[in-house]
Amino acid sequence: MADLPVQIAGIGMKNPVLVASGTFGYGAEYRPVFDVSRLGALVTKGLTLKPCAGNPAPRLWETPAGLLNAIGLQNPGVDVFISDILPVMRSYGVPVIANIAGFTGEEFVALAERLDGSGVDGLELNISCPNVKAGGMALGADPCLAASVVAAVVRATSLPVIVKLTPNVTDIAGLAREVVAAGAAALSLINTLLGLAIDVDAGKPALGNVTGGLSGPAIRPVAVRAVWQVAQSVDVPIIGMGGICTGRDALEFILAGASAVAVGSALFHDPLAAVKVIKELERYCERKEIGDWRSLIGAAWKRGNSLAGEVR
Amino acid sequence: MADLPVQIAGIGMKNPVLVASGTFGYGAEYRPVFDVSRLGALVTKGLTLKPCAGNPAPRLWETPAGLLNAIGLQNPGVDVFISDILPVMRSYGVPVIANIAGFTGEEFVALAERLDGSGVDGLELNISCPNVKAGGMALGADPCLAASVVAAVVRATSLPVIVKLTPNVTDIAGLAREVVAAGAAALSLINTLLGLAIDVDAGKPALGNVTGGLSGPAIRPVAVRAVWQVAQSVDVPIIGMGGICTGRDALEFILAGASAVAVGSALFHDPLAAVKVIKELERYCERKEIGDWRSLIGAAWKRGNSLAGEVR
Amino acid sequence: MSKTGEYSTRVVEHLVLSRDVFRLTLEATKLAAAARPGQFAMLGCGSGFDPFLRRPLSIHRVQGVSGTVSFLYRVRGRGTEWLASRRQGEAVSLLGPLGRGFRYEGNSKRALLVSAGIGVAPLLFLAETLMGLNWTITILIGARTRKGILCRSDFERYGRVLVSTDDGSAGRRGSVVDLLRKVFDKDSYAQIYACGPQPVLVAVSQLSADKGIPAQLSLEERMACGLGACMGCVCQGADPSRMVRVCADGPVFDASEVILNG
Amino acid sequence: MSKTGEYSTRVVEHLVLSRDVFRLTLEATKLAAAARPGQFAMLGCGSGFDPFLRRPLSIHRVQGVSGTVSFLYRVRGRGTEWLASRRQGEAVSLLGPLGRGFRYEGNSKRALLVSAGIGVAPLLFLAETLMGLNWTITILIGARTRKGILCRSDFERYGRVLVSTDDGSAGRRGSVVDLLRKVFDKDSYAQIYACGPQPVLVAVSQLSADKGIPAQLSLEERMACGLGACMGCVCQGADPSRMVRVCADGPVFDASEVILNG
Ligand SMILES: Cc1cc2nc3c(=O)[nH]c(=O)nc-3n(C[C@H](O)[C@H](O)[C@H](O)COP(=O)(O)OP(=O)(O)OC[C@H]3O[C@@H](n4cnc5c(N)ncnc54)[C@H](O)[C@@H]3O)c2cc1C
Ligand SMILES: Cc1cc2nc3c(=O)[nH]c(=O)nc-3n(C[C@H](O)[C@H](O)[C@H](O)COP(=O)(O)OP(=O)(O)OC[C@H]3O[C@@H](n4cnc5c(N)ncnc54)[C@H](O)[C@@H]3O)c2cc1C
Ligand SMILES: Cc1cc2nc3c(=O)[nH]c(=O)nc-3n(C[C@H](O)[C@H](O)[C@H](O)COP(=O)(O)O)c2cc1C
Ligand SMILES: Cc1cc2nc3c(=O)[nH]c(=O)nc-3n(C[C@H](O)[C@H](O)[C@H](O)COP(=O)(O)O)c2cc1C
Ligand code: FES
Ligand code: FES
Repeated sequence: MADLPVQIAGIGMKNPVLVASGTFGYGAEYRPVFDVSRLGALVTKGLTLKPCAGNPAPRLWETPAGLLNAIGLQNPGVDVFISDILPVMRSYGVPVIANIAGFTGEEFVALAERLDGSGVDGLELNISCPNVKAGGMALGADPCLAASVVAAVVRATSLPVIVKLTPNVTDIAGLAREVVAAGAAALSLINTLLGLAIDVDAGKPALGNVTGGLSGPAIRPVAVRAVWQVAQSVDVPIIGMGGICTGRDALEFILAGASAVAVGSALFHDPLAAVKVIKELERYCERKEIGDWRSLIGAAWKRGNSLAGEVR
Repeated sequence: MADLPVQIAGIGMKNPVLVASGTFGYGAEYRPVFDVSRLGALVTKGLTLKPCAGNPAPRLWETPAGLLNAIGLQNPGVDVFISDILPVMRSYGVPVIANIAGFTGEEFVALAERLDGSGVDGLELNISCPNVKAGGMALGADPCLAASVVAAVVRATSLPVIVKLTPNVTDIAGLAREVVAAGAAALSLINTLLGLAIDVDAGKPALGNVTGGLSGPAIRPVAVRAVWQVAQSVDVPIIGMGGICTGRDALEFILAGASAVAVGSALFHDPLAAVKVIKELERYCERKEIGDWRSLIGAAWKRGNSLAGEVR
Repeated sequence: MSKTGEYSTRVVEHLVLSRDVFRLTLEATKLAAAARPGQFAMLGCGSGFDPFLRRPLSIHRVQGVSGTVSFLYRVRGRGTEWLASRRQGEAVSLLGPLGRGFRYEGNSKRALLVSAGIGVAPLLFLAETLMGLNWTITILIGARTRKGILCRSDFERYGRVLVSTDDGSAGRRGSVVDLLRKVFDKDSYAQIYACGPQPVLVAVSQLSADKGIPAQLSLEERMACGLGACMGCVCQGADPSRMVRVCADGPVFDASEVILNG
Repeated sequence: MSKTGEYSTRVVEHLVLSRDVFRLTLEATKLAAAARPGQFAMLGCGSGFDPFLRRPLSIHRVQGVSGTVSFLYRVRGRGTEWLASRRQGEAVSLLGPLGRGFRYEGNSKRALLVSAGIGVAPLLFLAETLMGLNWTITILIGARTRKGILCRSDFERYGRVLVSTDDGSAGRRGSVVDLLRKVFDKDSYAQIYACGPQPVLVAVSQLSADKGIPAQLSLEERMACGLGACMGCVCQGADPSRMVRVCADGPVFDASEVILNG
């Protein structure tokens, strides 16, 4: 099989297929279904400083080719994560990226400090969660605020800092530039789209939290567009995500400029989706006799440079 | 059957079900399939000052539960519309709303002046088209620019001015407030989400225009969220659209705060979708013995006022 | 749970039991070997990405010899509608067995099974298993009308069956909760097992607390992963600061572990 | 076109002609009565909203007596795959007949039909119709291999059939374009009708211009409405400032009306 190695923010991975934060728990949950050490890296559910009970139920609502969720960052807190969960995650022999969510800039810094030296391989800053009232999207949609948090976290940790962006903004490329200037070593995009559904029978919003985040195949064209725009605006690697279900979907992101991809909601449709994506990418590279798969990154605009100008 | 009358920006309609601009041509195209006079109102394809050839092919790309399009406003221009097409549209006995698209603020004013007294019943300002480089979304995503165009058009015409908003902004409620302050008599939301697909076989963007607008059921949760947010922020009626396929979908928008709805891409899935929506709304009101259907408008937040505060 | 996996199964038999209730039997040898009463599976419902999520269905019956697993389901929306169109020989994807099933404890080995409507689904597998363990069981089945009483003759093989209908067209007139109260006053049980609509579960939970008899409830919540990973399917735990996952911590809970609303 | 409508039809027969080519026959009385050669229909493909769009398929054959309409299609992606799973008696939604079909003019009543691969689909209906109008026709069918030659015996009822394959496993070795050039040098025709991949259409168009013999081409473009409303399915018109709609202005165009790329 073709080799698909990649380095993201200095983290070496044997292939560019990750899982999206919050859809894969802490890895152990999927172990009965497939060998999670097949993945390029594991990304944790969003961690907060204190244990977090999350939002009231219902937290899920199916939509056409998609899913609205409003989990609200339920997690046992960073300390329990470090003591009880991380050792298990590390035993899989795959890099572990901790997704962290502060309700303030200071909390982001405190989380980063706590995780420094803990054994995680990198941080993913979730400044884009639509399901919490403080921090999250409010913070991540304002380029100045976002940049200041990123700068503070970068100062506070020796770990590589990946910043996860929200698509719920007018200008995602501008936001990306600010965040990279502030020191982000890589970007993850996209987080969920802000959505809402009404339960017509009940006559009220379907989710306990009223609004939720839309994910799944439905949002893929928005995610590919974001990757396309941002990849042409910054020089750091991008982890692309949003509705990736197949190797072909992953290739869309890679050709648009992603150096790695993450499989999220697709796992709910097909729990083997992530391994299938890996296999399909391997097979594609073999069939096309591609020497270094990384030549595919951004090929859709690098090849025909006339295209590249049209979108910015 | 239940009566479903409504007034939007002073335009009286026998029911609140319209068609979305650009998906219904000028009405004649659908006449072989159903009686278009069943509709609450007709909305034209976007009209420009001069004839417009539109974007290069391919212009369409199917996505999960959705569609990317980059038509680029192909139309014969406002003069041919007034002389050749409008008389036919008026013969259906249904209000006609002209969707207009200027590439500059001046063009919007010129279009409005040309249509004043032409026999159309209202204008829908498309300041949100993602498929043109000038005007369109660029203009509609900037609250100040948008408001100045709206104010100028309102001054220039005696027709009711409906403004169609783009969801590709950080704060749609803020944008809506500016536009209403500038004189919009009603709002249409949402236009398409900015998206992009890569044709993996070809290794380049699937659409001739590179980016396109995402529509269809996939975007419905984003559209309902926009209506929910805007309806609680302004006092003008809202025409809700984005993935409406059934009466139940229409009810989601109405309960979220829309006073009317438009059926767009659903027509491509089921050409009878708009008439089915009307029938299902009628049946719902009868079954639930609802006296005035307008009591449903915004009922999801008006009822439990505790909900209303959470989102703004 | 070590045999939990993603399987591509084939439809062996698909029976229409009433207007909207179906019994689907799948060839699924590993699942049949691993499944325990009260566990469930997530079934793929649809050919494209819409519907997007899998549907959770309780394991209704297991035929170890033939390696088949049956589900009893009511057509509710688009997912189950699609499922109902599957014919013999066609493929169905399935993730399972999932969750924590029923536990069998108690010295008297006397159990009361309470269900209403489609809630009978997981209890048949339980009844069969309890009989194999020499339990004495009483099964209460409630429904709106006679037609809604499902699997009566199946249950009769395993114990005493008592039935109630809202309209009195079968068994006692009234709800299964009334029936439950009556039965309860007369006999004593080591365990109550319940599955059905929220009001039934709330009543059982209440009675369990009042009388000090442990009850196990099979809960439902909207699910995405089914594996405990997404935190989507929560219900209020007895400790109010803790939300429990129905898919992984349940779907069967001791009545004392959860706080039901409604 | 006045009978254009949205119909719910039933599968009468569904034949597998080769590994990935199917012939679907639907009960569709009104469509059968209204359809003209070269027209097409938009078929609903899928049970949910994914796939979302209908698929355009040419009307391949019409049986007026039984009120059935047949489509000949190749499984290409998810839509046609779904279609291929439809069994006898199941429902298929259909919008049609759509578009402007073939026109029959010319004083010599001699026609040359050129196709490759699945491009034969609309030409069979045309051949039958032309024979009814007493035209003399020659049919050229190209494919990569013998197995790709479709409907040969059907066409033989209506005229002379010449075949070419890339590998020489049937008929002349080479492309149908080579065959076309040969035939063309010998005989004369009032009309050429062509349907197939872009290179075939480009060659026919070129030849038509060179020799001054009118050609009609059946084009393909991605479609949404199929009715001329959405402006999605355009192709470059001969007047470069005008984009023509394949669904409503075509799908059959005079070679001189359009500029093909490729
Ligand atoms: C652990 C568990 C076991 C179950 N066992 C059975 C069973 O044996 N037989 C049976 O008939 N039903 C059972 N249900 C309920 C069954 O899952 C739903 O009826 C089914 O998902 C409805 O899907 P639909 O597409 O027909 O309805 P839709 O309303 O179209 O579904 C939309 C979404 O809501 C979810 N949903 C809808 N109703 C429920 C529900 N009651 N519980 C959970 N999710 C729901 C669906 O899974 C889907 O994601 C069980 C539920 C759970 C959680
Ligand atoms: C007027 C017309 C008549 C046609 N007649 C026939 C016929 O008789 N037999 C036959 O086998 N094929 C015919 N085609 C092509 C046929 O429509 C496509 O093969 C089919 O839509 C592919 O759908 P899919 O879901 O299998 O492929 P996918 O690639 O999954 O389809 C994705 C999207 O692309 C569109 N698409 C893909 N290929 C084409 C294509 N070549 N032309 C137009 N849209 C396409 C689909 O409609 C869909 O919207 C015709 C096309 C047109 C425009
Ligand atoms: C149930 C669920 C929980 C999620 N939780 C988190 C989270 O804790 N932190 C985060 O950064 N993103 C979270 N996300 C967003 C995903 O990581 C991902 O960005 C998004 O879902 C788009 O990818 P997808 O369409 O492949 O799921 C969550 C998504 C889902 C569906
Ligand atoms: C093919 C197509 C063409 C469109 N053209 C226009 C247009 O000319 N003017 C406009 O304001 N909106 C246009 N739209 C946007 C729709 O009117 C509508 O806002 C959007 O598609 C969301 O609704 P839907 O999901 O129901 O289609 C177009 C949409 C499609 C799919
Ligand atoms: S469904 Fe994901 S945790 Fe239960
Ligand atoms: S498909 Fe809509 S105009 Fe042709």
